Amino acid sequence: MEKIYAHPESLRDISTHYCAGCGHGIAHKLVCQVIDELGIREKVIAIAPVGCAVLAYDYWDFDCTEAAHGRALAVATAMKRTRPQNIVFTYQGDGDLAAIGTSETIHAANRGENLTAIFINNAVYGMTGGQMAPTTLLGQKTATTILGREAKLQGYPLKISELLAQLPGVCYVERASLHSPAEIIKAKKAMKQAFANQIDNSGFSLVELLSPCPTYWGLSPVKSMAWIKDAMSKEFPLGRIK
Amino acid sequence: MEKIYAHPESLRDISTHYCAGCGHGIAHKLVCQVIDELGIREKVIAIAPVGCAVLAYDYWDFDCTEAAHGRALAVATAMKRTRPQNIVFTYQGDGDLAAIGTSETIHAANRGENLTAIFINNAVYGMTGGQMAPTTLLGQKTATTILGREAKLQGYPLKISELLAQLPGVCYVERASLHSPAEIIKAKKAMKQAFANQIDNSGFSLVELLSPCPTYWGLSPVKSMAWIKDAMSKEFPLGRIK
Amino acid sequence: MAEDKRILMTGNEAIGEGAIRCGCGFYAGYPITPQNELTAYMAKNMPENNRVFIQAESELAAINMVFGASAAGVRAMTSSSSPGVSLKQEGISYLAGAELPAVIVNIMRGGPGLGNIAPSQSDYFQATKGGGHGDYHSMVLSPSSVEESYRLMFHAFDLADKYRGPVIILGDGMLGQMMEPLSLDPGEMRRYAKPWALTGCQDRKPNIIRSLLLKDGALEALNLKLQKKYQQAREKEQRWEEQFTGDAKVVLVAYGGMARIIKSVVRQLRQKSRKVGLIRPISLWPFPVQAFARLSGRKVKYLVVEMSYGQMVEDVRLAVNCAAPVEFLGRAGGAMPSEEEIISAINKIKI
Amino acid sequence: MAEDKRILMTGNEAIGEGAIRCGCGFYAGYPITPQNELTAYMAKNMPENNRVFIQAESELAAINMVFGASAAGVRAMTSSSSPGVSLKQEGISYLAGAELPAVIVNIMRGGPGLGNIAPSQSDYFQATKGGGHGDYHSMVLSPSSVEESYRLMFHAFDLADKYRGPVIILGDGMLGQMMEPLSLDPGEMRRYAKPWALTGCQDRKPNIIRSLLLKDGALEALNLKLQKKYQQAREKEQRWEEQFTGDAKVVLVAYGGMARIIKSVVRQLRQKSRKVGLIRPISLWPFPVQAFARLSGRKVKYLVVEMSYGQMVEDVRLAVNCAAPVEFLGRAGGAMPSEEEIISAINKIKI
Amino acid sequence: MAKITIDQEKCKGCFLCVGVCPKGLIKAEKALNKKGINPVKFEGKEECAGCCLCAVICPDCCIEVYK
Amino acid sequence: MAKITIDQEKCKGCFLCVGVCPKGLIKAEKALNKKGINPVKFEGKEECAGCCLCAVICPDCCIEVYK
Amino acid sequence: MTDKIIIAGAGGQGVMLLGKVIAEAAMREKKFVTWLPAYGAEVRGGTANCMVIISDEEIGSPYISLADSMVILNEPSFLRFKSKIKNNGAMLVNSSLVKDVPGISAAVRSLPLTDAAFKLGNIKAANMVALGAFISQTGLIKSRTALAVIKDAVSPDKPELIKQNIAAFKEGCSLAAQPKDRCPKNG
Amino acid sequence: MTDKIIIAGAGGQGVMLLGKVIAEAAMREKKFVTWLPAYGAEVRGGTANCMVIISDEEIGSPYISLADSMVILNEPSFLRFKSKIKNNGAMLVNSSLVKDVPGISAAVRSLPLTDAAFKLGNIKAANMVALGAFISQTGLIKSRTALAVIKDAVSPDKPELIKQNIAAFKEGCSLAAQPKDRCPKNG
Ligand SMILES: Cc1ncc(C[n+]2csc(CCOP(=O)(O)OP(=O)(O)O)c2C)c(N)n1
Ligand SMILES: Cc1ncc(C[n+]2csc(CCOP(=O)(O)OP(=O)(O)O)c2C)c(N)n1
Ligand code: SF4
Ligand code: SF4
Ligand code: SF4
Ligand code: SF4
Ligand code: SF4
Ligand code: SF4
Ligand SMILES: [Mg+2]
Ligand SMILES: [Mg+2]
Repeated sequence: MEKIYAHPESLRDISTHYCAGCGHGIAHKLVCQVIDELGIREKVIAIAPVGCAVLAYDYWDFDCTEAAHGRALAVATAMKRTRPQNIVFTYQGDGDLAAIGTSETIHAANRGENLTAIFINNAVYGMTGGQMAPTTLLGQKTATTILGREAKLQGYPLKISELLAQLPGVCYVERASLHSPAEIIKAKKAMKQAFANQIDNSGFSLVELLSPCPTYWGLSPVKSMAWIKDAMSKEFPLGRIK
Repeated sequence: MEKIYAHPESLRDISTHYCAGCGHGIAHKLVCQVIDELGIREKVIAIAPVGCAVLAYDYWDFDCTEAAHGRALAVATAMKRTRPQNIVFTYQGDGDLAAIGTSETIHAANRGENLTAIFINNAVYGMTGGQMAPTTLLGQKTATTILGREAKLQGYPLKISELLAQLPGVCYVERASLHSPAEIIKAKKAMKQAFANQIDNSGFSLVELLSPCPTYWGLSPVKSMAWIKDAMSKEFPLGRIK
Repeated sequence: MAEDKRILMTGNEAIGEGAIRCGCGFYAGYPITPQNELTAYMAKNMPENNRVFIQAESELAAINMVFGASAAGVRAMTSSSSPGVSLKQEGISYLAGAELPAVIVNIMRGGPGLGNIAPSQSDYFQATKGGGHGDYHSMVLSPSSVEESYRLMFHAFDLADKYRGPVIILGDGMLGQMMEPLSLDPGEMRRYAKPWALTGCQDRKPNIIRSLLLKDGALEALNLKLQKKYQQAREKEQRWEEQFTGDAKVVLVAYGGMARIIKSVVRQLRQKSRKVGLIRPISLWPFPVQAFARLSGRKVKYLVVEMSYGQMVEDVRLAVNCAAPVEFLGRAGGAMPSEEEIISAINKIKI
Repeated sequence: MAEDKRILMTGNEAIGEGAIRCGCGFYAGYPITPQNELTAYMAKNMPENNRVFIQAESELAAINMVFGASAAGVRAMTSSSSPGVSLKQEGISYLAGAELPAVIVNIMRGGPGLGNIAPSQSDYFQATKGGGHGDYHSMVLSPSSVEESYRLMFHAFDLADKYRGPVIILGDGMLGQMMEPLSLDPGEMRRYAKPWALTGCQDRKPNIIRSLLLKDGALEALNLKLQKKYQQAREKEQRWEEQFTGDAKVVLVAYGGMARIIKSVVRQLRQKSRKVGLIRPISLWPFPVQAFARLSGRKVKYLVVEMSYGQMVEDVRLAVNCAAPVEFLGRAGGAMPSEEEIISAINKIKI
Repeated sequence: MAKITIDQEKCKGCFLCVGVCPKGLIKAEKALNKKGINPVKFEGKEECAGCCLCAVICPDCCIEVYK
Repeated sequence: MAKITIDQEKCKGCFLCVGVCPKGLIKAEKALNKKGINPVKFEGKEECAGCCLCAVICPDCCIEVYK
Repeated sequence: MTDKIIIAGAGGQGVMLLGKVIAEAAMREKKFVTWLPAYGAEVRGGTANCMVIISDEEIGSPYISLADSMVILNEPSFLRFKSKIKNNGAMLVNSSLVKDVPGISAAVRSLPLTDAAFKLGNIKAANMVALGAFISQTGLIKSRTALAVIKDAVSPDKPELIKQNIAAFKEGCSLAAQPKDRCPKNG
Repeated sequence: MTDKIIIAGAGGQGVMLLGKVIAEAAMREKKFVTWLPAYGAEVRGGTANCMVIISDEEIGSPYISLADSMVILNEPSFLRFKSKIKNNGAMLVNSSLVKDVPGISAAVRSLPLTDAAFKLGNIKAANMVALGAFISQTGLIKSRTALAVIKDAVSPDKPELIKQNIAAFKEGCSLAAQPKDRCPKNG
């Protein structure tokens, strides 16, 4: 028998610190599969966020740096400008990319930096214990929206991907989801495109992944996937945005 | 004979520090006219930016505060939340609102804060000596884009008003211009609307004003107005955006 | 059996409860460990008490929101932990420059950089010397129990209003996250007139809040005014606790969470009749130099113990002014000196 | 008449030229007075020399871009003035934590808050004690002429690479904006191997740049490593200039722009045979305690003069260690002590 | 039927008013004001329409209009 | 024709694989692993289609598929 | 008298709540008490533990370097903390997850806490099983007080959960009672 | 010998350039020299001034509290700096914009610098008129050196501007020469 689904080469074979059913695990694997398939492992520089995925560098077997919370795309900008021969990507949560890092995100995109951003939207701040994220749905209960997010008080879920798609410097934006194998396969394709764009010097690419955080959604992993399908992807429609 | 065009009551009768032909002078006057006409001078709290208009509080005869560079809308948010009976507005340059303050701008708008923002787009950093602003046009020469702004290096002029208009919490966005009396009259109408919205508790309103900076455009005041008409308003189309 | 009115609370929650009880009308914060319990507490309890709670988009936004609320005359606070507090430095300098009262809580964690989330006292310099730009000082208070965390909030807001400037509560992750019994005695809440606040210029001349002062001499005048306030504070606002300084030959000096540990060391050694005492600075700025001045006639030796590589020890040296030797023991980055290490450091001191 | 090869340059421009000549490959900045000449200079000259110039969207973005370029193994710098440097404090702490070389220029202006754009020395504490969180130190160099502004850049980048950490050039608006003749001698440019840099993991194991250290003891280990480097720097990297300390009874101490003024005071008084001398610290961190230690046997008195209300004076007091009286004269907020004020302060010192 | 007044000391000589007056009633003044620049002056008599265009565009609020 | 292997020590028992297997070949294990949770086990013999759905969704990369 | 207790397990095993219940109960019994949590990376993963000190006098450090007693709910926690128990200390070990308990001089009690909870239908109640066993083993607090705290800890509109917790607590008591101890019947 | 010169006027009058030309010329004449600008709010508005020190020895502060000579181009600058001139100092005043020069003990020269520039067709060249007049008045630098600097200061593809500046400079020389001084013809 032949192994037809194997552990990706770029992913170290150790247990992660993620909760059971956490989408970061799936997304990490996809990143590695794409990098392996494109054969760019030795060229890649990854920028880990501050968020549950800060320890990505413990799992990924290629060059990685940390960035201060929210600043991954500023760090990435300088790396790519000074080392255009490398493939530079950021991997960021919704708090990182769309709250504290809003400015860095928008301006890197607007400059049309030749970068790839993988954006993990789990509608919550995982690492710090489940507070509201910019992407938290209306009505969703979090540690800081005890009665559920209310438009009047906390505003609406921020669709940063749609905003970024408006910018002429941005070449590719797609929203995918990790809630089923079929969607995961689409997500991988989108991510591959986002890396391929960088290889082709096409400018800024971003893939948003709707990703489960069972722990702070208070749902089982299986129910979390259902919630993405039934609730989250209604607010954040899947597909290519640009 | 009757005085049919008078110095607005809310504008102190002193000489400003602005250069000859600077749009800030016109915008200041409009702010005061609108406030006088709405009869809200005693309720108004203005937030001056860091930029050429930082000294607005020397000219406006109502309560004013400074805000750190870019943070006017964060300051305004807290003021309006704690004193909803007041009318709170920010007056900000393009560097202030759309560069260093991007994050505060987007999130205040996204929360749908019941605020009014007057956004002076003069395509340049006036106060610090004419460096590139996020709104600088392609090809425009500034102290930091000596050969003219290039999309590849500095990205495209950022249309933050169009971005903000995407946000459901935003109720009104209009771009007006100060380049002729007719446009100035339209600008005033837009500004009045933006204040009226706040009085009606309608949420976030923003008026962008294309405004001349003759000094750092290297043009005479009259030619600056022509440049707005011929070049700037092509890139930044006038009219109601939302 | 009389019912026990005390409740178990974390230091973080006690800070929140103290703030609410002394009239804090506005809180803005951004999540960060180890102070999340405080943000969560405020998220729940501020609205329930008709106060404003905002989860800001960043620490920068939060401190500038505090600026806004304070300028509007409202008691306002924010909280964070080390990296987040670094981001607030510009804002704190603005508060000082604009003479706006505000309370900033720093529940310190291990640094530098992202570091870790273990308790630490490595931000003493930042808090007391001014991590922001310009010749300003924040007043800095350091609680060392859950009870004191609660009580010092009353004092912090008073100082902020009285001196019109930023007040920092400098705690650490241990203090913030630990629980202790707390009696929620209603503290005294003073009210300060704020004629300078922005409330709309009805029936008065417009007010202006600013820190830009361009006219010849204007900024120097502001600075001289600030220096005068600081001098006044140095005279009136020094706070500390001391134990056994009457006959101690070795005086331990520590603040905050670290002080708890030296206290138990002192208790142990006193049981063995060792002449040790302690000074626990409560106000870190103004630094309680008076505590040291009082002992200047006596032949004591000092041992400063910190969860840092030596920050407060500089202020102790300046306060002691070479009247006595000052030794130092410190560990940081998530480690703290243990009782054993402290005792062995004491044993090394020749008396 | 041999042609004069000197050119007139502002201090800001000299800093930029020095950086370019010693191999700075990346600059990111955000406009702020009084350092705009430096940003403008880099905007023009970095691209002309095939280096990367970015006008960042904020100071925060700029310092984090520097983090990125440095992590990629490139000599990188940013510059700003006081409020903007306050915004960089988190980033500087990260650079220290991740052990990344970088040069940060602060052309100080009047504070606190927005203050004004006059020269000032009010950010000494921030620069030397660590305005960011955690037990780190930036090395801090202070030029006092246009020529030295140029030359110290070579030293700054060397220190950054050698000790792998942030180096701050602490100038003031006077120094940054004034012009003086400058000979552009090519300085020596050392190259440091950077096996830790992120360049893609071809033919080697992956590199990781991080400052989060969660494993038991890991962050303490980093801190001990940093402390060791700092100790080494304290031993090897103290720099200062002194004049007439051999027989001086009053030694003036000042740095940067302020030192120019005490130099002319010393010159004047020496002409009148007054026994005054000066120590001008060039490295503010590590502070040149050796300069003071050398004089500890002699009966001198010190007068520290700053454009602040007393910051460096604390380090002088700690360095002198009560071996001699230390007086202080300072003005800030755009004002600086004049020659007359300094002379009258000297006259008040009993010798 | 209408007229305008110009505060020549506040005038910065931007000449924006000059350009917008449909009747060309505003001219440069020869003399310098204290700022060291040439302000403008009103030269209309009867012709001024009181249209306020000049006043509307004046950044320095130097112009008032009477009708 | 196909089979999967499951690394039970890495398995976190999220049961996502259980839910997606079209043939219901993955079941909870009774015994706890060292993490203290119930991992899953493969109970298919011939039926496994080698469709990889289980492996694709596994967040912890515990599953490898052979065909 | 000062008692220092370390409670450790995996995130999700409820060690924090277990510690809080002990602390709250001790407070109600008029003791000085501190409770100190330690989390993994910011919040999740790895081991979680909390430290509880109960004393008749003011408590210095809430941090425990050498514990009088311990509750160990999983294997990594055992490995991490085994050196921190006093020689004559009392250690309650969850034998469902910790197979070997080598080289410990403390009085070790190994009980299948997770299995017991599993049998009761809620694996998450292992912490309450542990509580019952622990106070039976150590007598540090009265089980009456503990039961009162357990009831107050859960909001009254979840009577099912309260019941489960109490059942788990009692199961712990009886587990511990089996060879040597007995669970006070009036608890 | 140390000469301290303050040059002040409105933003846009070219005081900075005027100072730079003097400084550059002095440097070429092998002097120690400093040039220090002062702007209004960040950049614009109000008065602008610069301070130039020329010396045979190393220069301490570039800041001037008492000037040996001054060039004053507008009225607000006169009011601001009139107290900063030495008793026996030399002050060149732009009489086009400064009408009265009361209470000054320095040697005041009032010349219509702006009017002169206006007549030459470029009001912005008033600074060059001032330069010519100032060095004629004070002899601080050679007019030959000044002329060389003026030429180098403008890019050679703007010959018209260079011509204008030189004309303005010469006009300044002759203005100053009219009652007492003479402009070196070989300048
Ligand atoms: C400056 C700063 N602010 C706050 C934090 C605390 N913090 C760590 S991660 C995080 C947010 C995590 O949320 P997200 O980016 O959505 O990532 P997730 O954990 O959900 O994957 C925060 C606020 C920090 N480390 N630094
Ligand atoms: C934190 C900080 N960064 C930078 C500055 C310097 N600064 C003052 S105003 C300004 C930009 C002004 O541009 P804009 O907002 O467009 O206003 P304008 O002057 O053009 O009206 C800058 C960068 C500052 N004061 N504070
Ligand atoms: S908290 Fe949420 S995002 Fe973080 S590891 Fe757990 S499930 Fe994943
Ligand atoms: S610099 Fe530009 S924006 Fe600033 S006052 Fe002058 S013209 Fe106006
Ligand atoms: S009111 Fe109209 S017509 Fe009269 S001067 Fe002004 S622009 Fe001209
Ligand atoms: S528009 Fe106003 S400032 Fe400009 S020239 Fe006319 S009157 Fe003067
Ligand atoms: S490969 Fe397909 S059929 Fe086989 S176990 Fe996995 S999901 Fe089931
Ligand atoms: S998906 Fe993976 S981790 Fe989850 S139960 Fe299946 S094998 Fe275990
Ligand atoms: Mg998230
Ligand atoms: Mg602008």
